[in-house]
Amino acid sequence: MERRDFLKISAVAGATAALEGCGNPDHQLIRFVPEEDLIPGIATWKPSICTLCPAGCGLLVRVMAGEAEVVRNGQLGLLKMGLAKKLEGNPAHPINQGKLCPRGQAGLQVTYHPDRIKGPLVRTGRRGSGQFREVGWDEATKQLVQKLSELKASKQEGGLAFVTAPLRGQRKTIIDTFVASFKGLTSIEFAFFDDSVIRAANAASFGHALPPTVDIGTSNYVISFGADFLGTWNSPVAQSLGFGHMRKGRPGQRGKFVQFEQRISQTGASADEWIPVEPGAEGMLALSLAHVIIAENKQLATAAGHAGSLIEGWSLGLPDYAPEKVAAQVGVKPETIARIAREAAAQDPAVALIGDAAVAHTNGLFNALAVNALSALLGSVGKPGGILFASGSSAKPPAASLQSWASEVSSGATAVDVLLLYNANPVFAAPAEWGVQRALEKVPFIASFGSFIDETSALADLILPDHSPLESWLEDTPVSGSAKTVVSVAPPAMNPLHNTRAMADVLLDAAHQLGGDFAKTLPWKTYEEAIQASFAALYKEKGSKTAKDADEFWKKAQEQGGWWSTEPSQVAAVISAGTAVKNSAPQFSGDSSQYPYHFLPFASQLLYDGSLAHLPWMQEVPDPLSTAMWGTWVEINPRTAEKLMIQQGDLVEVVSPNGKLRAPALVSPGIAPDVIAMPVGQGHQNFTRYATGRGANPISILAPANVEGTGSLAWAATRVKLSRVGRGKLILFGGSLSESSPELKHR
Amino acid sequence: MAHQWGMAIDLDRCNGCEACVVACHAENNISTVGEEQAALSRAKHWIRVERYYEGEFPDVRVKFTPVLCQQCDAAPCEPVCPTFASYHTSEGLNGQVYNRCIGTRYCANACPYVVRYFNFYNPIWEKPLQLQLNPDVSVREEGVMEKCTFCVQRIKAREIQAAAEKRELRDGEIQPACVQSCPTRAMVFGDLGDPESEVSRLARSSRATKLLGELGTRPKVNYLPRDSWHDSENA
Amino acid sequence: MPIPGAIYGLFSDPSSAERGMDALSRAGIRPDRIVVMSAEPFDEYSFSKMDEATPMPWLAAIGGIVGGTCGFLLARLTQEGYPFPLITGGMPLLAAWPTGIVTYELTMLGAVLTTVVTLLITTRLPNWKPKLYDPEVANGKILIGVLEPSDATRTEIEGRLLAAGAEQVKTTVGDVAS
Amino acid sequence: MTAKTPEQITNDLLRPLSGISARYVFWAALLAGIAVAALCAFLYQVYSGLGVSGLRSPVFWGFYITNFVFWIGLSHAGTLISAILRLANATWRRPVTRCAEVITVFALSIGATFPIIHLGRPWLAFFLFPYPSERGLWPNIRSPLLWDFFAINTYLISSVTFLLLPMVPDFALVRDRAAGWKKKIYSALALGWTGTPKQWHRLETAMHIMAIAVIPVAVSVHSIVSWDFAMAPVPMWHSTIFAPYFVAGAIFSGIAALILAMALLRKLLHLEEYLLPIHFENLGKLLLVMSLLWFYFVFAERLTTWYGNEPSEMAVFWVTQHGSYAPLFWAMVSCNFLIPFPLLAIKKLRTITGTAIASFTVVIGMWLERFLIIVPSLSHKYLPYRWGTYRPTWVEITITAGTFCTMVLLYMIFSKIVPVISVWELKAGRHEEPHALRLARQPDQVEAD
Repeated sequence: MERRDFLKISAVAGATAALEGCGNPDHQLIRFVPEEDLIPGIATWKPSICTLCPAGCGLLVRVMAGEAEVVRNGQLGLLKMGLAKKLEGNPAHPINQGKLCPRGQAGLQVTYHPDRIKGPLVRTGRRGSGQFREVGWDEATKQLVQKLSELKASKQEGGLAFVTAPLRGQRKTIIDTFVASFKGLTSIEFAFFDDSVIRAANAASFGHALPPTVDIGTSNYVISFGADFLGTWNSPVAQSLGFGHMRKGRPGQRGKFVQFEQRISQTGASADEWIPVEPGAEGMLALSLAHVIIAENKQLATAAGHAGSLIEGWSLGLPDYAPEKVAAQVGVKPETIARIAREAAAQDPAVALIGDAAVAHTNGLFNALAVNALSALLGSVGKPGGILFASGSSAKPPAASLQSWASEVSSGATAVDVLLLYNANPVFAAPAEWGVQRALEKVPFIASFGSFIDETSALADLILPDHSPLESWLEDTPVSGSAKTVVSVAPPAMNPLHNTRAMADVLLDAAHQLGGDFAKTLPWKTYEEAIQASFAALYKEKGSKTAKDADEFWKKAQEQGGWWSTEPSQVAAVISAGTAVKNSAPQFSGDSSQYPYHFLPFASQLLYDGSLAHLPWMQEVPDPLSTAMWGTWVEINPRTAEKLMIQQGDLVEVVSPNGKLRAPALVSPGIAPDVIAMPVGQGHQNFTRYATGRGANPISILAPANVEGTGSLAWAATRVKLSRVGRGKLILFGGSLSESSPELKHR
Repeated sequence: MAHQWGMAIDLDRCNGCEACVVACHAENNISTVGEEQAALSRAKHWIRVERYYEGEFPDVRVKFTPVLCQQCDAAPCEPVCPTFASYHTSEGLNGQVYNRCIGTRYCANACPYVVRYFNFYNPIWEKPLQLQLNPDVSVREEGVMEKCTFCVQRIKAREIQAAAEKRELRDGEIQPACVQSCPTRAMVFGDLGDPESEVSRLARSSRATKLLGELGTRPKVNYLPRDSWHDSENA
Repeated sequence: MPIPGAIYGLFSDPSSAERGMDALSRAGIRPDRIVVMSAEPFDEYSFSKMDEATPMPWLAAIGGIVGGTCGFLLARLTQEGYPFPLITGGMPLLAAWPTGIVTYELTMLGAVLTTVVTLLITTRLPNWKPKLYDPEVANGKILIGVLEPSDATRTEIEGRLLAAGAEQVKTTVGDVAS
Repeated sequence: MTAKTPEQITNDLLRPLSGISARYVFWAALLAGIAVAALCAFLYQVYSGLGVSGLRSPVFWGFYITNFVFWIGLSHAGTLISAILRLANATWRRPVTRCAEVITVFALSIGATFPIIHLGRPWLAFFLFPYPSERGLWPNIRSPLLWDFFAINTYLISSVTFLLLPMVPDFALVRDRAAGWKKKIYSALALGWTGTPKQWHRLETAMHIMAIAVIPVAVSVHSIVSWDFAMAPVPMWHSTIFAPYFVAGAIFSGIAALILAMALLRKLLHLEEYLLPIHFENLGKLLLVMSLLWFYFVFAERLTTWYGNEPSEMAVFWVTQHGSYAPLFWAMVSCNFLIPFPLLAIKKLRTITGTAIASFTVVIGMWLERFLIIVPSLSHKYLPYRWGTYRPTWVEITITAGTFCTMVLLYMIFSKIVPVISVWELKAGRHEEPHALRLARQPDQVEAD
């Protein structure tokens, strides 16, 4: 006992000694007076919110005293300050209930990243040259205000554009209000993996323009069409919690999970039954399942209600979708379709969900509507064990499409004088064909609020670095993951390390300097005030049993990381009549004779859409299936590899009608022979020391096809060809693919 | 009776998401080695998720198994260490005393699970990444073997806290970083010496198996293999 | 020890050396006064048949036992108690077989070292002081002589040595170096 | 055995001690250069970290431990062979023993440095010493590495004394013929040896006891080296055959090294009249026996593994037989059996050249054998997910090359300081014949040897 304590003490001492070696210039730095009261060695836990993906999980940040090298008032020195040491899930938070995914864990490294922008920058060199000069906030804000006031004076329409990642809450309100005052567009929201097709389908089928909250935990039968719901899709931590519960949380009862897709995703790997399906045929397959259920009188066609009525031929029992008729197109044996349909119909509750590549075909909306109809037929919509809809935020209006904006700007049809960028990297994450870079080059003044130089912010003239999430006020209204109404809020978990300011604060500051209507439309001095105001409104609307007034309500929300309803929220569906849709076959860019393979980009479990490629943890942790580290790969079936004489680790060239790239080959049995898959995330040309120049970016060769009926990119609609060009560099953590030695076959 | 810390991992729940791996890196100050060293198979992941494919397309299955130090009761790594850097604690953990380690790497050879990781170079945290380091865990220098400790710093902190509060430890009160983060709750940690604990209950279940149990290492991590779905089960 | 006075003959072959030895014995010289030196062992000749008995094998055996005991104690005591018992969670610290290995190795070491020490002590080596010696021995001559001969016997000895076939007879007096 | 007089023998055998040729200086400088490069490589490794080697997970032992086992194995050349031949009273041993014993001492010294070279923190190697320390800890007696510590030290001390004791009379010889500073040095080394019957008897008794002691020590040393592997539950390591297999392999490589060394000495030091074809013939026969024994062990090991069909062992089995290590494996079988067997078995080929060629391949083959025992097993342990591979870097290759050069260099220096053939023993051998005749004539007058 004493011995172990001693070891622990010496361990801590060792760590300190390792960090403060003799002769370290740190010792010559002046020490600032601490800004906080801290007890060394004692950890405090502060709530926060994960901002790395749209799920909006609640965090608890372990904060301990430490000494950081910081600049205060232009002076470099050592400051004893509270430092975030570890991120955990917030156990009280309804979405993630104390759990956290690997990406969320790594959020810590965003704050401490060595290549974070440490203060406002003004471009000095040629645009894109990466030459910047550090300036103070006064000068930086002045420059922004000056550009904006010039713009305001010109009274020009659409002269201001604001490209952001999809946002929620007060930040969105502030940005939208700000942009609206310039008679411009609303902000342009852009993310490569967006949920607009699913929102559109859910709006049509169920009257909720929201991604679904899938209650997997109490479901007995889950059919997933392409959705990587345990990895990156929608609200993965909430879904993983549900998955664990479905499997082993209910003694004596274990649900079944069937996955249809083209390449075994991390989610597919956990399926009880993994069934490959032809790309884009998911809708047809769903309707074939529905056909069996209806035809065998397991359910009445009318049970699907409005969602069913949107499908042509539904009321007739979908005669065109009999398994035998569609089997060839779908690529699934008729008896398998029938069996799955019978199993699903026999299980209550049973649920179907669709996502990722299945809705990123040109017929993605049809696929989504078909799966929605299947879910409705299975009777699980709006019920425990089925699909629920949260009410965190009101249905959002469709954002302006980056694609059309970019083409208008680059063609000169629209003139943009000032472009603001926040948390979006469209130069990397949009297909090259969209011409985002060309459009940006036409904009005379670009200001970015980014924390890092990336492909997009490298083009900026002015960089106004935001705090890292842990240093910032945060709020969020997650739209899926919990049936409860969730409004998260968190004060900064730690003081800013660098000379940064919150984007919302800068914008509010600029608004006040610009004057005019802003005093009324944006009455808050700071972002904190804006959030507090939203909570005051929330208190007025929802009331509280525990807090006696708005102040206490606000204080309690900060302590627990937000406010959430005790009961599932009940939001009325807004169903508008719609016309029945016909099956539409997926269209693929590229002639199948010349480009024989489907190209399937997929979200990386660790790098997500590439926005996390700069975190060393995310680079070094092996991908769950390929076990690849520090690089990308092109996944191909052994039969395809044999045909093309490609071996594991060979450098292959993937050519689409819209471009080509090179990456090492990974030969995997878990992919259809006519599909070539590649993770999104690597291939950054300029994104910190850890991500720059690493691998290739599959987005760059995508055809600019859209999902019919929406403005979304059909990112699974490109065909490619590939060939071996040499030896590549593939770093795998895992040794053998198979548990039994392949050498044994020699016997 | 001293605690006997153990773990149960339900592979029917595990979905291979790697959250445990990152949590472990963050909690235990495991340095990243970078691309060049990773290519030399020197990456350090105290817990890793082993992935095996079975069968050929289209009848492919994938199996995930998180593998961490099994904290064997009859650990092959312990007797081979000439300096007692690897030794058995009274609470059943395979301790690794970094200060005693001279880097023979014998323990890593003896370990059938290959869960011991060697510091081929001094660890590097490019400033200010060093600020993320957990002050409760020592940083290991070049030439030293390291491995999963079941987050002994968390165990000790809770034990000290419970002793200060003059109470017994509650089952489930101690959670190593991997267990705490696991989104599917596949991992359960607790005292195998307490027959009432959740981990003991799982260890006794008919599903429980040990990884390479046939080697006689008596691991304290119990694996509950993937189940299959039977229609009748739910009927 | 100063060089003793001596008279000796140098023989070029062992047979004549043996004769010289016999002649000295017949002359009634006490065996402990006779000195023999050669550049190689002549085990089979009578002039080498002196000082053959030695307890060296027994001493080596005793040395082995002492070494083994040290090994056993080292293995046992260090693991069990010094300076406080190591926490090993009930795992055995001491095992019979490894203790056996250490005991065995130290037994052998003890035997070897005792042998070497016995050799050095009994042959009074190393000893770099001047002593009775003739470098001709290195050229294959066999030296047979008498230490501190009485003046009376000198000529007789010299005569007998020459008669036996000594190539040369030399005398040393007091501290004349070789 | 020869008609040479003691004077001639002395002159012939002491001749190499005087004068240094330009060729000698050139080779010594070259070898010393490579040895210094190896030292620099080691210092570079200490400075940078073990990462400069090619070691990785799961192959934590590579070239260094291969070299360790190889050199310790080679060290069985001498002491063991010379002790056995001494005890067996094989007459032809006399010109051979010292060559062999020198190999032992140098190979053992070189081999013993590798466990330190391979350490992650070599500056803490003293942790292995059993002494009361401020750490409050003794080393772990259960660790085979500690057994190595005891065994190698015992063997080293025994071998050094076994080599040095019979050198004393020869030093005395040199002392008496040298002049100036050389005389001073050799006087010191000769310890004041005069060559009285008492000294000869004690020396011979001591050598006899040591020969008896050193044989089991040598066997135990290589058994313990094998247990470094056999104690770990690693596929194809955890085997009871390992100790005798290693000992046999050690003697095998030791004899080969001895033949090589003798062939070189014979040529370079013009000892054609002392190192005779009969020596090579006899040692060649011994090498042939060991080659057959080696093959028998390999066969027994692989047959048992194949029949046992234990999956983890079969993974290693196949990767050596058909997989990525197969070229090395079959090269090893060729070097250790297929090439030397005909060279040694056919009397016509068992010439000095023939045995030297066979020995050369055996030395290479036995190095490969050590490598193939260590690396394929480590790279294919139980969990296929962590299967790996191993590639040495220039640091390991330089250090390996450096130790070979050091060995040759030490031998070269030794041959200039000490007669490589024991002069007095060789002389003593001349009159064994008459001794035997006397024995037949007057058995009661002659005591047992």
